[in-house]
Order: sequence, then C-alpha cells, then structure tokens
Amino acid sequence: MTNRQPAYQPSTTDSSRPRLRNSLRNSQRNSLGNSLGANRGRGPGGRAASAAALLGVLALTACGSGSGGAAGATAGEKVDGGTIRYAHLQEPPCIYGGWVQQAYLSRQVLDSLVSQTEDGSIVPWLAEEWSVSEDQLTWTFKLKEGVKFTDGTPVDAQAVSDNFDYWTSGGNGTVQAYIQEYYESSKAVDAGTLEVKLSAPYSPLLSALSQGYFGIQSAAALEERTEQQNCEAPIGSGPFTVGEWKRGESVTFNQNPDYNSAPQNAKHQGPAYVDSVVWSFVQDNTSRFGSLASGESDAIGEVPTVDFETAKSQFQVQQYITPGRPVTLSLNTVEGPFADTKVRQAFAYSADRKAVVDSAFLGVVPFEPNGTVSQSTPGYNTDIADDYPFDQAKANALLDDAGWTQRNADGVRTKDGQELAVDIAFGLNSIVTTEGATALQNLQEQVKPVGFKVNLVPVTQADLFGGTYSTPDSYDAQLGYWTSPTAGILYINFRQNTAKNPNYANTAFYNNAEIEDLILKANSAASPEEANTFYAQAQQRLSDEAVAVGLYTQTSTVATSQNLQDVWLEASQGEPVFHDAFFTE
Amino acid sequence: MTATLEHTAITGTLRQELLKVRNLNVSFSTGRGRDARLTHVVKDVDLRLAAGECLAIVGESGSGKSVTARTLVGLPGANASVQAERLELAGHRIGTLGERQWRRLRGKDIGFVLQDALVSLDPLRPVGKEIEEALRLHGWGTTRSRAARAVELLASVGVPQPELRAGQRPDELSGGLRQRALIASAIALDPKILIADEPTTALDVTVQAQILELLGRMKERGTGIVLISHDLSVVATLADHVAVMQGGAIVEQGPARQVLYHPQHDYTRALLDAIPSEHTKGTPLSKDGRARITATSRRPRTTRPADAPVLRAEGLVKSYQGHDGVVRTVVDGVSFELRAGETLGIVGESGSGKSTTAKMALAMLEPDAGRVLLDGAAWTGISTAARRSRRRSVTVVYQDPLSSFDPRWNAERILLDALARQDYPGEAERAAQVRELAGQVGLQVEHLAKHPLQLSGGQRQRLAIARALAPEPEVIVLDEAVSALDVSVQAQVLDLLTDLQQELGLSYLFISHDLGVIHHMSDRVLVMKDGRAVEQGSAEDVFNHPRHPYTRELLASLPQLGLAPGQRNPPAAAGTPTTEGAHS
Amino acid sequence: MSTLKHNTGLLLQDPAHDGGASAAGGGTGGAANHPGRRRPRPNNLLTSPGLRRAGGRLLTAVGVVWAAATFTFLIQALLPGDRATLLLNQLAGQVQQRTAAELAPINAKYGFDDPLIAQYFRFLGDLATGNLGVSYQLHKPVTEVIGDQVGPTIGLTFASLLVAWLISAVVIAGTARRSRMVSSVASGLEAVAAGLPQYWLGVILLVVFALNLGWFPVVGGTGLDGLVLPALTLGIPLAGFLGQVTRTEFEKGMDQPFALSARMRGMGDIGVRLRHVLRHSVLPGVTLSGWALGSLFSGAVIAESIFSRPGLGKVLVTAVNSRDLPVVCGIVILIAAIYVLANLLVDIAYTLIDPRLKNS
Amino acid sequence: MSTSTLNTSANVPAVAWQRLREVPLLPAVAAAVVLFFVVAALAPHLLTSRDPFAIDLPNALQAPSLAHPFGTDQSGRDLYTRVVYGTRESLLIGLGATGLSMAIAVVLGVVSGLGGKIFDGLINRSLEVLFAFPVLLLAMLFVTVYGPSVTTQIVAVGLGTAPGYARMIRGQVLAVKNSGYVEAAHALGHSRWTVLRQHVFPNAMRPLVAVVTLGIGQSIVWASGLAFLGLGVAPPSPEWGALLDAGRMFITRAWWLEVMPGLAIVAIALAATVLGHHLQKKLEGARS
Repeated sequence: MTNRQPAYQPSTTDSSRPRLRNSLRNSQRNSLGNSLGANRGRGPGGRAASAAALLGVLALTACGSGSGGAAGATAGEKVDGGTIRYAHLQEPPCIYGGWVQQAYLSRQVLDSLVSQTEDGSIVPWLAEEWSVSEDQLTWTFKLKEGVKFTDGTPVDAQAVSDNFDYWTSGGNGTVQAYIQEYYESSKAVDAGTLEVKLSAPYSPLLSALSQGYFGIQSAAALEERTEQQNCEAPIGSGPFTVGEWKRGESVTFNQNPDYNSAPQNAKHQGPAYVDSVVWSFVQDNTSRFGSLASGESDAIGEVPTVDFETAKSQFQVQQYITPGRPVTLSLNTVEGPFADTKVRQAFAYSADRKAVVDSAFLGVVPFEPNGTVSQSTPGYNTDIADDYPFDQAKANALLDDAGWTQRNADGVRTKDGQELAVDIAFGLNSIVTTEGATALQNLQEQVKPVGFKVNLVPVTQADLFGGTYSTPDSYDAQLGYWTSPTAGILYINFRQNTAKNPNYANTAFYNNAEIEDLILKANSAASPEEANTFYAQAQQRLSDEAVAVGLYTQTSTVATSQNLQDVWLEASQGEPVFHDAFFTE
Repeated sequence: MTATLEHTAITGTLRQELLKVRNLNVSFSTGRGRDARLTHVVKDVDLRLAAGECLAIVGESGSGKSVTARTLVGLPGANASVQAERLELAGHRIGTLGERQWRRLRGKDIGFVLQDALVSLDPLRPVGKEIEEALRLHGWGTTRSRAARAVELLASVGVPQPELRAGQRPDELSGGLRQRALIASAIALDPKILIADEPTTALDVTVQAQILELLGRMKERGTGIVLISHDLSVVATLADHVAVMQGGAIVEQGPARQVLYHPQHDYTRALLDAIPSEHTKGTPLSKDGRARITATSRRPRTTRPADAPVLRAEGLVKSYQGHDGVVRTVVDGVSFELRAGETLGIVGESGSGKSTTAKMALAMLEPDAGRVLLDGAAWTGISTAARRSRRRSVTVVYQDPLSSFDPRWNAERILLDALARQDYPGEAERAAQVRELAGQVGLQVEHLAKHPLQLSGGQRQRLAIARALAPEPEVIVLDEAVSALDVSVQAQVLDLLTDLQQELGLSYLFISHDLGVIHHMSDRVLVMKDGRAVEQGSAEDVFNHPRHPYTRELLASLPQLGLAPGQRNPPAAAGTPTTEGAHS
Repeated sequence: MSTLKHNTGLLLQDPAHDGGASAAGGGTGGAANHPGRRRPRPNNLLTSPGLRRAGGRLLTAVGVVWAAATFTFLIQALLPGDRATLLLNQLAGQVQQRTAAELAPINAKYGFDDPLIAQYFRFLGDLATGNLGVSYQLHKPVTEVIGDQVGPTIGLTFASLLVAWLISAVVIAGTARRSRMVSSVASGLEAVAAGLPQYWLGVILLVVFALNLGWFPVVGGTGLDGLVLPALTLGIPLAGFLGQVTRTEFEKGMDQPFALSARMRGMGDIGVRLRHVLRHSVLPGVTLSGWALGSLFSGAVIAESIFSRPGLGKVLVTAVNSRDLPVVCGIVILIAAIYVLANLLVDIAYTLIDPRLKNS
Repeated sequence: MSTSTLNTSANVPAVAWQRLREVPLLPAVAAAVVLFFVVAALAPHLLTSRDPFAIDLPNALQAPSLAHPFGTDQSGRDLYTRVVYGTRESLLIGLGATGLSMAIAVVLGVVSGLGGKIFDGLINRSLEVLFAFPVLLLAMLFVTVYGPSVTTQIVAVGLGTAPGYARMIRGQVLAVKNSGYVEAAHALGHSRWTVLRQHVFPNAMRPLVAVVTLGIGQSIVWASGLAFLGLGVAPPSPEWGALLDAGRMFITRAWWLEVMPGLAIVAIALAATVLGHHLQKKLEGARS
C-alpha cells in the first residue's frame, strides 16, 4: 500500500515551530507527574516524557555493524506481511492507562498529537502544525486531514477536545499529573483546528503530549462503550488494532489497513508492513531470552543483563537510558547518622560505586555518579561525576571528624556507644531488580572497611507502597528513582517539605531554601540554556551536601532477531514501535 | 519310613497317584553379603497322595507344613531354593517347571485354599469375579458363560442364593459362605488336587463342621486333598493319611487311624495328649515339670463361706448403636456367679457376647442394665475412683498378650508396674517379688530383661499371667487366653493355670470358643448365643446332658478325636515321659 | 449354617466383636453371627443417613469457605500500612506518604474508613450473594478475573496430578517387592523426587529440555506441548510423595493372602500387581491427592511463573503483593472450594476403590 | 562364635568394623550428610576458611574449580562458603518450622484425641479450615503481612504444615488410647493421669521422631519456595532459598549458582527422608 499521507507542509500561522521551554514555575506544583508503575519482577517502573535533547538510545547490533534498525541487517529480501512475536516483561491490567506498561501497549494502537525525536525535538503526528499565543496560554493545533479512527469516526478537533476532557475528568491519572493544574479548556475551532487554553504557561506541554498516555482515542468509543471495553481494547487511529487479549499470555495487535497517520519521524507512512504483532508476556528472564534464542519470539523487551553479551552477538539490540532521577540512595538528612553532612559525604567516598554497579549489572547498565539527575537528562551536570571518587582515606578522615572515632570488635565505627549502622530500605522486585539488590550487597561490603555497617532492608510491595518505609524514623537511606523528561524533577524531589505545604516526594527529607530557590529560578528561566545553568548549580549544591548517592540509570532495551528489521524505540518513553518493522528473508 | 512304604503299597496299585514327593528340601537364604544365611525349613520330606484320598500334614507353627504345601504349587516364597529327588504332581514333573508352565498348572490341576477367606479373597471384589478370574486365566469360556459358571460353582459348594452372593464381596458374606466361595474359586476348573492350608482355622466350630463336610464330599468325588492343619481333631474327620511334621521334617506318617490312635513317635503322642477335652479333665496336658508356686501374699485373704460367690453378675444388658443408627443388643440378660476357687467357663461362638460380658465383669464397661457385685459389694455402677482400690481383686489375661504390653517396656518393668506399691515399698522388695512372680509362671530371670517382642508366644502369655497375678487378685478373667497358642504351648499354659488355681485359690472366669478347653478347665459352664446365656450348669451336666438345642449343635459340630475312645491310649498311659516334646 | 446377615465389615470398631481385634487363630469367624436384632439397611444414598451425611458435608463446606474468607479478610485488613496510601503509591510507583486530601476519595470509594466490622459484614453480605467484588487493580469483577484464568490453572493442576499418579503407579507396580536392589533404587528415587524443590526442578527442566534440547517450547502458553514441562515440574515431587505412601501399602498388599490366592489360581505376578494389589495400595495416595490438589493449585504459581503460563497463580501473587483484597479473597475462596470439592471426590473415589467403606 | 576369643584388644577394630558393616549403607550416608550440615550450621568456619560475604569483584562468576568448588557468584563470593554459612539459617528454618508445626500439632492432636467429642469436633473443623489453605498460600499471606525474615518463614511454614501433623498425632493418640496395653493399665487400676503419662504420651509421640526428620527436609524445601516467590530471607543472607532466587537469573550463564544450592537442599531433604524412613522402620520393627 502506498503512502496516502500528504507530505508535511509548513503552516502559515505564527509560531509554527514549538518553542521549547523547560521551565517550571514555582506555582506549578506537581507539574511533573510521575508515572512509576508498580512493578513486580524486574522492576523498572514507568517513565515520564522526555523533552530533552540528550536521549540515550544506544543501538547495539550484531558484530558491531551498523547502528541498529534497518541498517543493521545483514540484509535480505524484504517480505510483506507476517506476524511479529514479541515477548514483553509485564502485563498491565488495561491496554490504555497511566502506567508506563500501558503506554507500551497503547502506543501500538493510538496516535498522539505530536512525536518526539531522538534529538529531543518535536515533530508532527496527528497535529500537522501548531502555535502558541504570546502569553503562552493558548495553543492551536492543526490536525491532519482524512485520518479516521478504526471505528470509522474521523479524527477531528472535536474528538481530540473530547479526549482532553476525558483525561482531565479522571480518564488518565498520569495525564492529570502532567497537565491538570494548567489545563483550562479545549475547543474545536473548526473540524481541523483545535484550541487548548491553559491557566498558566506550561512549556513542556508538547513533550508531554508525545507520550503514550496522551494517545487520542475515538470519542464515540469513549462515550458509548463500557469502561472495561475501553480498558481492554481502546480504539484509536494507530497502526494496529487490539485483537484478542489472552490474559496472562498475550495480546494480538492486528494491522490497521487504513493507517495513514504515522508520525513524521516514522520510517515510512501508510499501514504497518506486518499483518499482526503477538505481544506476549514472559516475566521470566531466562524464558524470555530463551524464546528469542529458540526462535519462538522475533523480538523481546528488557534483555536480561546476563544474556546481554550473547544478545549483542546474535541479535540486534537497542538500549534506551531514561532521563530523570536515576536509581539513587536518598539519605535521611534529619534522623540517624546521615543527619550529619560529613557522614553522608564519607559514605559517598567510601565505595567504588562504579565497580559495584558494573559488577552487578555485568557492565550493561551505566553507573550514574549523580544522585539527583541521570546522564540522559537535559541540564545534567557532568562535573558532579568527579565529586565523590572512591577514596577511603577521605571517608575515614570525614568520619573521624564527625566524631565516629571508635571501632567495635566487628570494625564498625562507634560514637558514644552507638554503632555507625545504617538501614537501607529498598523495594526488592518492585523498585529494585535482582541486579540492583546485588549492587546494594556489593556496596554493603565496600563500605565496611571505613566502618559503616549497612543493614539491607528489603521491603515487600505491600509494605513499600503502604507507606511503612516512608517516614524519617523508618530508614537511613532509601533506594528509588523517578523518570522524567527534564531536570525539573529536582523541583519534585527537593522542594522543601513543610507542614503547610508538605512534599513527601522529598525522600531525603532535605529542606534547603537556597537550593529550592535555584530550582525555582530554573523553572522560570527564559531559555533552556539558562534553566540548565540553574539546574546544574542546584545539582552541585545537592552533591556538595551529599543528599543523595547515585548508583545506576534506568534503562529500557529491545532485542530483535536478524530477520526482523526496523523495530525502534520511540524517544519519549522507550516504547518499541512495530509500525515500520518488516521481515527479511 | 516303613509307614510310607506300606501306604504306597496299599494305595499305589488301587488308585491314580496324584502326588509323588521324595526327598523334598526347601531352604531360604536371608541376609546379604557376609551375613547371608541359609535356613533349612523343609527337610527330606516324602509325600504321596492318590485320587479320592486326603493327606493331612499336621504340625505346629514353624513346622514347615505351609512351606511344603506352597512348594507343591511352585510358590515357596522369595529367596527359596527347592531340591527334590522326585516331585510329581497330577502327572507333571514339577521340579523343572518354568513360571509360565506353573501358571498353566495352578488353578487348573491344583487348587489351593488358604486360611481366612476374608483376606484370601480380594476384599475389594465380588466373590463371583474371583471365581470368574480363575476361569478366565485358563481361557475357560466367554465373559457371559464364566459368570454363569461362577454361580453354578457357588451353588455346588452349597452357597444359597448363588446369584446374589456372586455379586457380594467377602466382607458381605458370613465366614462360612466366604470360605465356600474361596473353595469354589479354587475348584473352578475341577483340579485333581486341592491343597487346603488351614481351611477352617478362623471359623466357628459349627461352620467348621460344614466346611469339613464339603471337603469330604469333594474327596468322595475323587479329588485328592492335601489338608494342612495344626489341629489333630480337624484332621481326624477327613484324613486318610496323616503326616506329622516337626522342625521341617516328617516325624511320623501313616494311615490316619494308626497315627491318631496308635502314635509311634513321642512328638505325635505329646501333641495328642496336649489336646484338652473331657477326658483330660483334672490331669496335666503337658509333661513339663510343675511350676514352683508358693503363696507369697502379704495381704490377708478375704475369708468367706466356701461357696459364697466372689463375683456375681445379675441380668447384664449391653447395647451399642452402630454407625448406621441401628441399636444392637450385644449382651442380653446374662447372670452368673463365680465362686471362690472355681472356674466358670463361658463358651460361645464369635459374636455371642462373651467378651463383652467379660468386660463388664472386669468393670471396664458399664452395663446398660443389671449389675456386677464383687465380694457382695457393688462393682459396677460406682465411680472409677471408688473402684480403683479394688481393681487389684480382679485381673485379666487377654488373647493377644503382645498388644496388651506397652512396647517400650521390658518384662520386668511390666511386672513392676503391676505390683501394688503399698505392699512392696522398697525397691529391692519389688524386684524380688518380680522374680518371684516370674518363677511362679515359669519364666527365667533372663526373660525379665527382654521386651515382649523378644519373647515367644508362650512366654508372652506366661508374662501376661504373671502380670495378672502381681496384684494378688481373687479373680482372673481369662479372655480367650490360650486361643492363639499352639496346642503344646496351650497345654503348658493350661497346666500352669490349673496349678496356680490350686495353690493360690484363684477364681477364673474362663472365656473361650473352644469347647475342649472349656470342658478341660471349667467347673461350671455358661453357654452363650446371640448375647443370651442359653444354658448354664456344671461342666458335667452341660457337656454330657445338654438341654438347649444350641448346645447340642455345638457339641455335635465338635470334631472329636475320641470317637472311638477305646482305640486311643488313655492319657495316663501315654508312653514314658521324655524331655523331648514341644517347646514354646 | 447360620442365616446370613449384613456384615459390618472390618472397619467398624464393634466392641461386641468377640475375641479382640486381631484374630490369630482365635474364635473369630468374621462378624457374620452378630445378634440379629437389626433392620436390613437399604443401600439407597437418598435415605436419611445419606442425606444427613450430605447435609453435614455441605455445612462443613460452607464453614470452611466462610472461615477461609474471614481469615483472608482479616489478614488483608490487618496488613501494615494504609490501604488507600498503598493504592495511590501503587498507581504512581512511589514510596511516600500521602496527604489526607489525596486519600479521602479512595477511602470513600472503597469504604476503608468504615469500622472494620462494618466492612466485614459488607464483605460477607456480598459474598453470600455471590458478589466477590471488583478488583482494585484490574477494575474488573473478581468472578471475571478468576473465570479468565482458572482454566489453565485447573488444567495444569489435574495434568500434574495425573502425571504424578502415572509415574508413581508405574514405578511402584514395577518395582515394589522386587529384588532388594531394584526396590531400594526405586524408593531412593522416590525420596529424591519428594525432596526436589518444585521451582528448582522447573528451572532445570526448562533449561535442559526447552532451552538446550529444544524439545518443548520455552514459552509454554496453553498448548498441550507447553503443558508437559509444567506438569512434570509439579508432578514429579508429588509422584515421590505418592510413591512413598503407596509403596508401603503396595508391599503390604503383596503380602496379603489374596495376592497369594490369585497366584495360586494361575495368575502371573504382573497380573496380581495390576489387577489386585494396585487397587489396594492407592487409598492413602487418594487421600493425599485431595490435599495435593489444593497444594498443586497454589503451587501452580511456581510453574506458571517459570514457564510463563497464564493462570491464577500469577494473579494471586500479584494480588497478594498489591493487596488486591477482592481478588485474594476470591482466589482463597476458590481454593477452599476446590479443597472441599476435592475431598468430596476423594470420598467418592474411596468408595469406588474400596466399597467396604460405604458402610462406615 | 564365642565372644571371649574376640574380646582381645587386638580385635577391637575388627569388631568395630564388623559393627560398622552392619549399619545399612544408605542411612549411614544420610547420617553423614546430616552431620556435615549440622557442623555447617553450628561451626561453619570449620568447613571453610572464607568469608561468605566478602566480595571479590574481579573474580565474579567463576565456574567451579579447586579454589572455588562450587564456583563464585556475581559478586565474586565463594559459593561453597555461602552454602555452608547458609546452612544455619536454612536449617534453623527447617527445624523451627517443624518444631513449631509439631508443637501446634501435638497440642491440637492430643486435645483432639483425648478431649472428648466436643473438642475433637471443634479441632477437626478448624483443621479442616486450615487444610483448605495450602502451605504456599498460607505462607504467602503470612509473609505479606509480616515481611520476609527467618522468623516469618518459620511461622509461615510451621503454620502451613501443622494441620497434617495434627491429624496424624490425633490418629496416633486415638490408636494408643484404644490399645490393649492402655486397657490393661486401666484394668490394673492405674489412674487416668498415670495411664496418660506412662503409656499414651510416650507411645503416641514415638513415631514423631521419624516424622520430624521427614518434616525438616520438607520445611526447608517449602521455605526456599517462598524465596523463589520473592518472599524469602533478604539478601545478602546466604540462606539457600535466597541463593536459589538470586542464582535463577544466571542459569544460562553460571549454572552452578542455581544448581549447587539446589543440590544442597535436595541433599538435606533426601538425607532427612532416608533417616526418617530408617527410624520409622526401626520403630515399626521394634513393635511388630
């Protein structure tokens, strides 16, 4: 089928290019919603949108040839049709929803208004062009013409407007977390023109809209069908439609033969090359990789670290490093030994964290020295990497300074009879993977020589999410992460926690007015560069205070067999895209 | 040997020889490696049998009679090695048969009937199916014709309503019927030889008589029967030839009349003499030395008029509600008196309520109606605490002594436990008394250290008696106390009981199904049937002048060795006493 | 000859039974001569004892289910942490405290604010009307959640039981009371099988037979070829257990006179083993099966997780971890019901295998 | 053979050897295995000189060799040492769970067996309910409430396995209560309490020795099953279930991480079973 999609044409309205501003105003509380999903088994939770330029999609292919995707093929004849058997880690309760696992699935059936490219720029998708008013409160989107939902209704401005209303009236909690406080109204100016009114300027709007949570569904379907139907088989205008969902086993996506609305950064326009995708859920790492090795699957997500080397030598592997807060230890700055800055700094010095991580993840997942922002986030402060090298002498000096001068029989430092013992709480198998747990065990051993005694406290999912380990008296350090498209995540994690305006996301319980001020300055900065300067300063201050100790980044990977080409990870959340994929012979 | 040859000479010419065994030896290997041992259990056995005859192999437990019988069908057991000069059965040389050939022979040419049909027929299947199986295994008929044949066979062995019975399982049939069904399955293909291993042992005496009659009819029809039994009186009614086995060898063999009435071998004589009956009353059954019994009581004996009852039961009634909600009256209005120094025998078949009566006499069970008086004072209907101090006056010996001993205790501990503490305050005194008791019942000091399991059946029963004696009782209830014992051991135990009674002035409530034993032991007899005392009186009266028809039936069913008393040596003249003979 | 009366069989402990329990040559000719004051018992199941038994069984079943539900309710209600916080954090994947304003709507929606006793009675009331509630996580009626997933689990459970029985029956019938060598090797294998941790066995089976040898699919799915390894994973350890209890009984059976009787009417050793003794030896195994069914049902989670099978086990673990009370309760009640049902089946199997038990 | 000739000092080893030869091979091996693990539990340092927690990152994931008989794990820790040191917790779980289970079972079983109709009925009903909770399910619910630790594993597995034992003990108590020797003791006029103390308790509890042995192995297997579901003892504890759970992901790359701890579990469970059966046979042999 040939491409019936009209080529993208520049719009004649003003501000045809989006103006990107990574600013978050202090009034914009909760502007960066988080989407970490509950996640048993292998743990990475949801990932929020990235409006960043620094997306780390690394393509790793067989024999190191090419850069993945189509180029990586040892090439063969392209075959039309076929069924892609893809094995995924986790099965969400619904296809569409606010959890990243749902975005993975809904990305296959829903189109969004805009798409984000690997370099962080925003390109047209359902919206051909857009503009924002001078006061940044009114956004106007021009929609592609001739696009239909798979139930036959047109994708017009009214339908998109209805979607906005649906999201903000409780249809999607994560969407609400992103835009609820800014969204005022939307209306169809005409069939092809949508106007969205905000109550305050919100520059990350476009990158937010590029995420799977913001997929546009058929307004008629939303209206007429039951909640359960919309949960299990949402109707969009995407490259696939939901076929059968065998719970606990697989979802079948069938090709949408009339597809004409691929994003501009897609590799082709028109319907998907394959007939269908059988998206199965294989939680066991060994089995998932085994299914690829045995040919039962054509592609798998979340390549197990132990099999990563094998995968790279035999299959096409792509890895995506999520922006936002990396997996990091938040140190309890109000109670226990870590209330003392010197002890926190000593702790950061006392372990060879890179070795700890490289060993636990077999070198697959990058070490992240920065405890507050990950390396793929715009505004990442690269200087911080060298702030706390492995230096036991410094650690010892700092601890002596802090008064932890005695040692008991086990070599643990003491002060006034108190042991230098710290409890690290971590949600094993929910937040932290087995590899992460190994990293913690390595860390535990590494900090022993300087006199730290680390107690690892694995927390069950019920305890964890039930809030048992969320108060200052319940842990000395807590392992967690928070994916987000910008360094604005700092605002969420380090805004002061006051009685009047509590911020329970501040898991270090760290209140510092100066740092908060830096973050606020960044949020209201005029340009991304300016914002990033302030963010960098804030990161430096937080690093100096050793509020959090960085360990590793969250990643998302996909491995495809050699005869399946052009599977790619989209840039907002790292979801695999099968629209362009085809088999070769 | 001479007897055997004579026997051959008479029968060999007249009838078809079905069985020729010469020099049969069977041994079992046990243990492994260096511990491997060879146990020789059948030694140089010669046997012959002609059609229409019955050969009885008689012996006590462990004599090798069952192994001999099983060897004849090629199933001596695991790890057995069989050697014989000659082994011929129904015209087949069976010494060299392979398993397949054996299978063709078994059931077709040789039938085999085991002891208890309740467990010798598959308890989970209808008896008809078992009979059909015998037919099927030898390719007889079709499914339908086999079913019909099974019914015919049941009818032929005297099972009433054979169609109904064929569909019932062994547990749904009475003991007699299922034994008949078992026989039917063994003779389904009309084998030339029927080997019956203790075919009547588990049966009541009236039923036993019927089964023996059935076997007799088969013999008349020309079937050769090998009858294995421990019971000489059973053998007497059926056997033409008798072989007496002891320790794996045949000690005496010959025509039945000769062996039973003119036994040559000491062992045979001892066996015969050991059988309690009317004639043995008042005489010792065994030739063992008398036990050394001295009254060592520390308590003054209750003095009472000579014929005053020690134990008196008045109108005892006991009923049980079964699982199906139906109430069964097990004991119905039984009264009796047990006088000092006498033995009251209670006799009856299984289910007659005699053991329940014994339990009430022991006050282990409260009667629903009626009462028991001990020395004129209430013994039932009082509190457990009130009874406890008088418990020592009435003790008990059970049929199965093993289960009545705590498996963790040795003999000494068992006896110590039974001693009245207040009578023997010191440890040394108690130990001495235990040895005294052991001596009284004929146990050696070294037996005291042993656990019941390590004792022989007779020793166990002696231990049980010693335990019953320990509290210095006035009454001992003996509930089938000798039923499980071999006849020679039974003889010793009965003698011991008699001696003890004489020396210690004990009163016995003696319960048994065995009329001979009851006759031998009892001064007075109570006959029970279906929970009722149908007849009561002196042993003399009851046995010689039975009034109740049931008593007469019982006595008529009893296989009697002494059918022709004159032909048997009177016990008093039973050869010279020797030290040989039965050991427990 | 005494007239025939219905026999109580061996299993009644009838004190009227003369001569003590063991009748080694004593005067016990079975129980045929029991006093005859007894009405013949009809064998119809629908008569009052049968009805009473069925009624009692039903009551027990309801009791078991009620107790299981109550227990589950309590255990879930008493879990540490606040349930509303849990739901919110789970939706967001965060570990933090929540503000009262955030919690209020959740508490209102699920009635977490009501007194526990009120929640309990509401829960029981719903239960009585067959309403198991709606899953907190799946937003779907629990009956539907269970209905979707119960099929593969039941299939796996029964396949495992079947595998276990086949293996143990074949091994037992083939090896019991054979030479010392054979039977000790076989019973050694049984002990090994019984001691095998299921998950460990499963992983090894997966790696060897699916990944390395490629005989079976790595991702099992619900197909028949995907059922083999999971069923073996659960079935082999169970076969070890069954083997251990069955072997003892089988050896006892081989020593029974009826086995000798059968040999003596011309039956071969194999025939005796299969036609007579096996049936006698399965009763304890059948009892074990009733228990095993419940155990397999919950053990299915292990096989499901290793072999990536759909099924209730996975749902259960997820629900327990996320405190999806309605789903947990639903599954617990289902397992309790299956246990009750399994025991009913066991009882029926009992009387089929050993008709003597019908009367006791 | 006369013993006096053998009773010379020169023949003592011969006699000992003779004795030893009489011990059946399988139970002897099983006893040796159990002994090994008991030593490992009580004094692990006797069996290995390494530290079970000491990481050695450059030597991670080494295959079994002379230096590391079981290989090393992803942090370079010696797996053999970890298995040895893990014995204590695993055995503790096995013993604790079985002990707890037995304690509950003995109380319930004895009360049920002796307590008359009402108690018996009540306890039987409650057992019926407990039976409806398979061990794994009960343990799962329990660990979810109280969090994963050695204690919760003990309690969870103990509770889960108790009803089976309780029923067995009840049967045992009833059997002994109705036995000939108890009747005989009553007939001798002993008081109820004396009979209970002298006969019922000791005899009813006698077979438990074997059952306990069997139970320990099974408890360890159950507990490690919980670890598999992520409900086990926390890392870096070398508890066997935890080792298995951690090793699972390496199965294709470092099989020893999964196989070796698994073999340890199988070994102890098997040894316990063999010993249990041996004891059972001996006890039964002593009875009949």
